[in-house]
Amino acid sequence: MAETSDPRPDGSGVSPSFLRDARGLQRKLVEEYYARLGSPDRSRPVAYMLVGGNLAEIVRSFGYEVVFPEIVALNCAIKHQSLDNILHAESMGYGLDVCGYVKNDLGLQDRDGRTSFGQIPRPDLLVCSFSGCYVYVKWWEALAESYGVPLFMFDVPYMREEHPRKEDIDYLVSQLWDLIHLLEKRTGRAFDMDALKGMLVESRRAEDGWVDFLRAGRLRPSPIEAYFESIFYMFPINVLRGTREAADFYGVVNEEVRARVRDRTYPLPEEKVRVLVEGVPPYTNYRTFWDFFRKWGAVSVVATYPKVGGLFDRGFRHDPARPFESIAEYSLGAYVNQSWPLRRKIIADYVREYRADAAIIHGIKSCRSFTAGQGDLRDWLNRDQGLPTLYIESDHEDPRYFAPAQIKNRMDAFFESLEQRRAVGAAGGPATA
Amino acid sequence: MITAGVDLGAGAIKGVLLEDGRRILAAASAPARGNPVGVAHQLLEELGEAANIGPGDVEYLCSTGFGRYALPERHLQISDFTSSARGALFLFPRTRLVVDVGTQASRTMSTSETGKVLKFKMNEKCAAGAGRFVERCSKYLQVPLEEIGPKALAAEHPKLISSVCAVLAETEIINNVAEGVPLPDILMGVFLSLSQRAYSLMRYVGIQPEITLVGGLVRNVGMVKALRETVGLPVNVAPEAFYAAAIGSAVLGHSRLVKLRESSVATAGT
Amino acid sequence: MADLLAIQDPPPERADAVEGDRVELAADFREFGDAHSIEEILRLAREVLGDPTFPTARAWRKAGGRAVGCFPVYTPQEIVHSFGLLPVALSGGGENLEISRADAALGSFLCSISKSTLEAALTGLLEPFDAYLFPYICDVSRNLEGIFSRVLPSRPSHMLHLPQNFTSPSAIPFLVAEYRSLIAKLERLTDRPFSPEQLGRSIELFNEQRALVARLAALQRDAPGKIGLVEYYLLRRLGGLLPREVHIPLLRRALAEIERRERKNKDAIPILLVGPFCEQPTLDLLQLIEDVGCYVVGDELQMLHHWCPSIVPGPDPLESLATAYLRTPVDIGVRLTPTTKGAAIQARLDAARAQGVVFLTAKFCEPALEDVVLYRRALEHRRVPYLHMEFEEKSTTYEQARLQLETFVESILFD
Amino acid sequence: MSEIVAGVDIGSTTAKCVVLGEDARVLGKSLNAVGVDIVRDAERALDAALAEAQIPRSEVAFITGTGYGRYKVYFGQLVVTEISCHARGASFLFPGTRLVVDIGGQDTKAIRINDAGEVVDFAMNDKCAAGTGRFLDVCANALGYEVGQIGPLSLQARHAVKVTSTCTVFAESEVTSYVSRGKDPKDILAGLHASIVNRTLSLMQRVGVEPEVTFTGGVSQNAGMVHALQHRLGRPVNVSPLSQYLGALGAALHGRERVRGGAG
Ligand SMILES: Nc1ncnc2c1ncn2[C@@H]1O[C@H](COP(=O)(O)OP(=O)(O)O)[C@@H](O)[C@H]1O
Ligand SMILES: Nc1ncnc2c1ncn2[C@@H]1O[C@H](COP(=O)(O)OP(=O)(O)O)[C@@H](O)[C@H]1O
Ligand code: SF4
Ligand code: SF4
Ligand code: SF4
Repeated sequence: MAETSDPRPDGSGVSPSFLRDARGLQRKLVEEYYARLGSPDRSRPVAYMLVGGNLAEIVRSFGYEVVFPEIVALNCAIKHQSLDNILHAESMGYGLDVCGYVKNDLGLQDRDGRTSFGQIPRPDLLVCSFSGCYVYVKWWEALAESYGVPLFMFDVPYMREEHPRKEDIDYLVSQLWDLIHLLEKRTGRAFDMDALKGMLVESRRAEDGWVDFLRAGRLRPSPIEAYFESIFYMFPINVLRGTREAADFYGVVNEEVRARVRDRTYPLPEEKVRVLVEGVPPYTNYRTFWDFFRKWGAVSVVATYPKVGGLFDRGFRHDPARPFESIAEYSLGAYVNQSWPLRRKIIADYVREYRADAAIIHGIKSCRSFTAGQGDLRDWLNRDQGLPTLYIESDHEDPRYFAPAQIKNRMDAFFESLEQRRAVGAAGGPATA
Repeated sequence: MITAGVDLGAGAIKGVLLEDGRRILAAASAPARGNPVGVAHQLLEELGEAANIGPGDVEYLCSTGFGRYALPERHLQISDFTSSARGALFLFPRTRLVVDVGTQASRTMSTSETGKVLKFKMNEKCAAGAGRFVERCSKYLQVPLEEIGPKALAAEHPKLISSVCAVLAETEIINNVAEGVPLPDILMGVFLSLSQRAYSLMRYVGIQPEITLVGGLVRNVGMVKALRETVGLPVNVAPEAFYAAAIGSAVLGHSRLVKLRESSVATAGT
Repeated sequence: MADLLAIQDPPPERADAVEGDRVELAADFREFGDAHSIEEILRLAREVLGDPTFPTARAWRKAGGRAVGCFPVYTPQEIVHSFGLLPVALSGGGENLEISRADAALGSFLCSISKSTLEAALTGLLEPFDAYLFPYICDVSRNLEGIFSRVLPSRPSHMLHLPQNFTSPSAIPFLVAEYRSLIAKLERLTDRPFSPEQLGRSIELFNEQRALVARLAALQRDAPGKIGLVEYYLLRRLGGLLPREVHIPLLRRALAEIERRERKNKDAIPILLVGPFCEQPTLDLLQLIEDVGCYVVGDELQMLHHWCPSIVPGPDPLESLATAYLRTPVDIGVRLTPTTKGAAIQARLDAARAQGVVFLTAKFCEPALEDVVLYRRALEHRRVPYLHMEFEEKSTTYEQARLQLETFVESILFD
Repeated sequence: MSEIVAGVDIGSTTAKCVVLGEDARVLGKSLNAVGVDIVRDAERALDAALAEAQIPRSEVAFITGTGYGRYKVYFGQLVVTEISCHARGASFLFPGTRLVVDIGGQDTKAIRINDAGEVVDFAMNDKCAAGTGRFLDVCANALGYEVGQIGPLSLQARHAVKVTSTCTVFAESEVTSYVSRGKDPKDILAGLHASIVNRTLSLMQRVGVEPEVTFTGGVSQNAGMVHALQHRLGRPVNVSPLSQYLGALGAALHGRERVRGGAG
């Protein structure tokens, strides 16, 4: 129960005090990246790629600049530019129910790629990693038609068993070679295995650092915000993987995390509830959303969303000793490429490993890949796992679907009921230690 | 040659008498409450009186609108899109894009120079983009429908509505009132939101040089202003555009009648 | 009728099944076996369709047979059939199924077929099936299978990954491996080994059915006056519900009767109906399309049993199947188009001599929605009239649909 | 210190207030429509209930605000969501309650509670305004009835029509189209009620249908809805003339706990 009225009814941006240097460095990396994309003397060809199961290292080893329209879309949403793009896409004929990322991107492309944070260049090549979302196929198909550039389809089998079959890996590796031939033909350059291996070394270093960061959520209290903070720190692992900057970045982050533990600066003054968060964030209003957590002393200690680029914390690593096999294995490991039984298992493990007291599922109206079945997940968590779980819904890109009053009401009620039950537990005996 | 057009709309029933496909003799409307067919009959009677003609003088009756099949004595029924487009063209012959905002739906259609509908689109998903929404606002905000438009003109910082749902949008408006947003800003916000929705339909069918607004909302100066602002182009409006669908169906009725006559003359001649 | 069913090897527990069951099974299907006139066939079809409890699968099961529910579109039912199992199309709950539980599990912004299929699972209506087969045609069908594995843990369900890379030579061995995973489950289910010879025979049988369905479609295209859209649809729809051995002769009889009909074509606009490849529109909506003055001369209705024109037999039937999917599938929204959408739709317009396109897409069906935009652009460029409408498998009012369809027709007819 | 407490529930449609005496007896209550000035509506709700109770404001020890407008109850000392309040209120009136179904003006909630009246799990309609009191209001209006009339009328239906529109606004046109097809308004109403119950059931299943169900919120005053819900569940549900006030009552009870907790 909340005493007195809410100090920040609109939840307008309060800068979390615990974010320090790493956040500044992350900003710098983002700015530099977009500046590079937008620079008029850019000589490198551009490949568009999807985050899940992407082949950034291979493509980069041929000198390509890589653009991730999903990331551009979420940046647009954070900067309140997505609605214009979405409306534009709707006037092109994209229906209300089409994924917001797709609409943002296609709307933006049709408006010449201008954003407040930089000019998004047109693609010379489209690499579609069909890993975890069918919409990827449709999206890249649309881009291929409007730009008339080649589309390479990297078909990644959906994970229904914990371990891939030999045929899966063979299929993936054979496709990787097809891609290499295509890249050789397009750039006139020969494939350079050493360059690739060199990048995989950096990728691996970044992945190790990223996993260290994520695992800090196991501490109690957690020195990190595994959902809202990770949103920032995902950028290097997803966009700059394979570069030295990305790998170094996590060194800085983890240094800061250690300092936080030392100085006892935590995401919140008091960690009252440890939350697992599942689902894509409402980027258009993520500050407001965050405030709804903070008001109740709720810290997310683990989240599934930061794993869309790869389940590194479950063991996948790029490996210069087995370049192709490891890339193949990696591409299978996008979070949404796991079947529901596997997803449930991952979540159950997280709850245990991170000692979560509750789960919040944020469903995205226009993303079926992530969302379809989250109701069942809620039911499973609540009933089979005995974990109090709240389901709320809005959109990642479309601010029209974020109803603050409704969401707040639900979150208030949820945390209120947790508090209430805990209070009773305390009266009846010792509460959680 | 007198033809009648009757538009049995969801909110209002409109009727028009047309002479020789060129001159409007009379036009009238009545709310579509209770028995729409009864209302239409009554309306036709009134029109006859106003135009000073007898019941037998109407040679062809063409219906349109939501209830177009309900009128038993119709000679022909035409869908709303086709009739509104034709009506808009009758009023503004160079119209190439028609925006029709009625009670339950907004529609747009692009037309050829002869009034043939080329492309069209209506708001299917949500009802927040049409006149019924304005009616509800009028009720909630306790501003009579006729005054909503003029009041909105005084807006300085219109407050747009973000909710796509008509019902939830109401709550949003109420919140705005509670937060002290001035009434004109709220009202203009409503019209701008409606216009934006209409604009996205318009862009779907393709923006054309000459645009005409028809349907109930032409009576609303706030809507007209908002639409012009949103589109950034001139938009034709005329008081008669309220009756566009009825006019259009009378016009189509007329050409149909002419065709029938011609063919019967032709057969008689041979 | 009884001898038709004898083609199926008796499943293991049939051994001790009482004779009465067999008689009853025969009795249930005899109606179809005996139904000679179109009217009778259609009446039965409507009855089967109006009943959300899968009467044909129930009848089959009652007699000791086993059935597998197959979600659209590209499901290799031949494999299911080769195990002596009855593959039955899961085409949604139709108009008669109330959705109350599936919303909660699945989510709200989803197509109706996914919800009604889950609702059926949650309310026991899928009881007649021993297993369920889902193809990865979209994220919804894929996730649906994942929920099945929780809500129906005692019945195996399988999700088949359909490759989207149509050029890689390794796609064929990969898809064969996919089939093998399915086969492993079916072997466990039926307790009998996979037989390539039997699969070869099943493929032949399905090809026969495909050829007949193609004949029906050709009739619909070339002499639309002879066959009503609803008639056409029902005949096809039965193909996914009845044992193939029953459907084939039935379709033959129906074709013969239709071909004999002396009906002239009306002055209607020949159109392609694009979009309803998965969720199915109501019969009333189909009727409406015809009523307003359109002939549907090309369509994507009820794809389940003709996801490819024909499977070319080869030494390895699994490879034949894989090749058919990868190289010659019917091109719909849940597959990467090899050329451009413009070229694809133009080819179809030409083949059917259609004058316009009606996009009828299931509400919330994202693959279809995204395709429409590309098609639209191509059609506008070619000045082909089109209309886009959304539908749900359940609806009671058609005012909006009628309005739009009429306008579409008027826009072509009037000048 | 007095133990007189008040709960003020500012909903999307109505403002309700309940004043509880020392023995947790309802001394006064009020119900008003909410307009554009929520702060004033809250004041008015309290004043009206106090007037009925014949108690001056100074004697009220504690005021709790709840409902969508709870943050506008500036004169209160505590805010609690209406979910906790309906739970508490329902469990107070019907101690065996394990599932509360609250259908208000703008949302529908299913709340699973424990024997202490605490919320264990809840679900709310997440899809627009469909299936709520507003839905019935709009449809009643379209048929030309007052909202109070439609429940009883629906009970006289013979062949309920099927209402499929999932949207409140389009349900209105569905209703109009049934009218123009000459359907009996009673049958249409029965169809509308059935369709809401169906949606409500889906929410209830989300949290788990428990044996003892209490129906609260304004729509529980609608006999047609009560009937339809009981029919679908196949057993009776608790309703009370107070059920529209349960949010306010629950809020008052929460306040009472505070007062007593502080005293004890
Ligand atoms: N005098 C008026 N001032 C402002 N708006 C009006 C006025 N008269 C009608 N309207 C608007 O027009 C709408 C009715 O439009 P109309 O085209 O007649 O609809 P339909 O044909 O669907 O019945 C009403 O919902 C109302 O919002
Ligand atoms: N006597 C009644 N008969 C039928 N329905 C009623 C009655 N009184 C109120 N309602 C319904 O209750 C709804 C308001 O419920 P309420 O719980 O007060 O809503 P909220 O708390 O959201 O303001 C109205 O929309 C109306 O449909
Ligand atoms: S996973 Fe979801 S958000 Fe991402 S592209 Fe697919 S549908 Fe869109
Ligand atoms: S959001 Fe509102 S207008 Fe939209 S479908 Fe729902 S009730 Fe209808
Ligand atoms: S209707 Fe569309 S979205 Fe739904 S399961 Fe079928 S293909 Fe997928």
